[in-house]
Amino acid sequence: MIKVNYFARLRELTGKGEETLDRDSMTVAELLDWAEESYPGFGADNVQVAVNEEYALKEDVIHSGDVCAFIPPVSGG
Amino acid sequence: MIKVNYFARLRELTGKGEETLDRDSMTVAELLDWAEESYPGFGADNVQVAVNEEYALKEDVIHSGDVCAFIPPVSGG
Amino acid sequence: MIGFWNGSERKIKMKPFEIVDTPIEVQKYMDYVLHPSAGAVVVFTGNVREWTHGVKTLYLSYEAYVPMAEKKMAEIGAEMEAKWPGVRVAIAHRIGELQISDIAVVIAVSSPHRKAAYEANEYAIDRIKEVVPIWKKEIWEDGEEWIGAQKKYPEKGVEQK
Amino acid sequence: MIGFWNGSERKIKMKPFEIVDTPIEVQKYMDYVLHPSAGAVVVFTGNVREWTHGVKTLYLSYEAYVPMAEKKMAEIGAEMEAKWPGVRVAIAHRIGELQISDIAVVIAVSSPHRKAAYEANEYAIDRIKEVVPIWKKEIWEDGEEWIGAQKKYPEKGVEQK
Repeated sequence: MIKVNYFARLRELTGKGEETLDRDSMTVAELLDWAEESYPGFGADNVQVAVNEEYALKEDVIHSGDVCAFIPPVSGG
Repeated sequence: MIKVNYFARLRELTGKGEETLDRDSMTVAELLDWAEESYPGFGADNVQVAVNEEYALKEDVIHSGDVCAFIPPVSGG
Repeated sequence: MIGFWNGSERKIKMKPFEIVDTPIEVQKYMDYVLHPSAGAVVVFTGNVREWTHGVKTLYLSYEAYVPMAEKKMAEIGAEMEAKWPGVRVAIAHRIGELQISDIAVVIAVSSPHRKAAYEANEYAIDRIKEVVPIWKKEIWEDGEEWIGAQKKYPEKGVEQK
Repeated sequence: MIGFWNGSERKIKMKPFEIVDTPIEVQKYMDYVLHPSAGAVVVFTGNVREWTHGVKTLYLSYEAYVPMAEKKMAEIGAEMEAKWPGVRVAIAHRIGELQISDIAVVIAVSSPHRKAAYEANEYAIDRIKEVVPIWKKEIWEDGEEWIGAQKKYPEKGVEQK
């Protein structure tokens, strides 16, 4: 089980703050592809993924129990 | 009558905060020379003069009624 | 770098890198970074501006991935302490609805000498805008939008500095 | 640039460039410079540091030529507004005996955008140290001294910037 969090534009687009994927493992790239297919307009090209509160590379592998977050371009300050 | 103010090191050296000179006019250079002669250790080379709250040049003329101040190197902040 | 001793029970209990949902009191963060070896304190606040590019903002709404945002702010603090030895840092960012002139972010930096305090402070806000997962939505009279520069997925993750 | 309207009766009555002989409250100066077009506020405080060049300071004593100091600080504010359009400035310097960590000077600068606020603020403290008639005496356990860099009488007066 992989948990994913949605924020800002993506939270509004998906209509949810979080959900759980029934997977044992997948790469960050695979997670982004899944999101793009599941949610038209997701815009995965401009979204980063954090795994366990750390920015991850596309080839990094996500394991069951990890907490992921889709990070659209930040705009704090 | 020309009024002069002393601050910081010069106030302590002269033992006074201000005094009045019985002159009608003099240049800034003359005022500095007078101070150097009157108060050994005045160190006029490192003292600027303000006339009516504005920094003055050595050749500027001070007139009766003006308020002068000896300004040793500043160290605010 | 968090929770060091700095001379006051009250200060020890403060969280120097935090996301808050209530108005930011600047004095608290200034007090936190002040200590007897500090000769300078530089504080930055980012405030909600009424007009941006000729469009009138009604209010802003900020959202954060709170635990990661606090972690990233603490990392920025550690970067600052490594680059400018002797600085002490506190950063807070507010989330929720903010009105005109409200403080969105405060950065307090103390240093023995002033130059490092200015430089480190400006570094902090630049880094916050790069890496801290916080998002701003502008709400105008005729619409709203989540703000954020488009950028490609980094090849090597977010740049480490 | 003094006494402009900025949205509050209380603010109008404040003196934005002042020498004070009581503890400096930073919030007052931050409030003064804040207005709906300000997106950033940068505040600098110069604080009494316990150690300077390995010598322990007991306390400091500041003295000013008050009317000229306030006039010069206001001129610095005008210089800043000319160089960085849109900034709003308040400066206060305390005189008398100051203890360790006390604030000697506060500079508050607001600006639509942050870069100008940082730059203008740093400009202000540099100029204060150059031209404002204020003097600092350091008092140590075994002596005391008026501080101030030796310099020759300027040929063309104090540099105008």
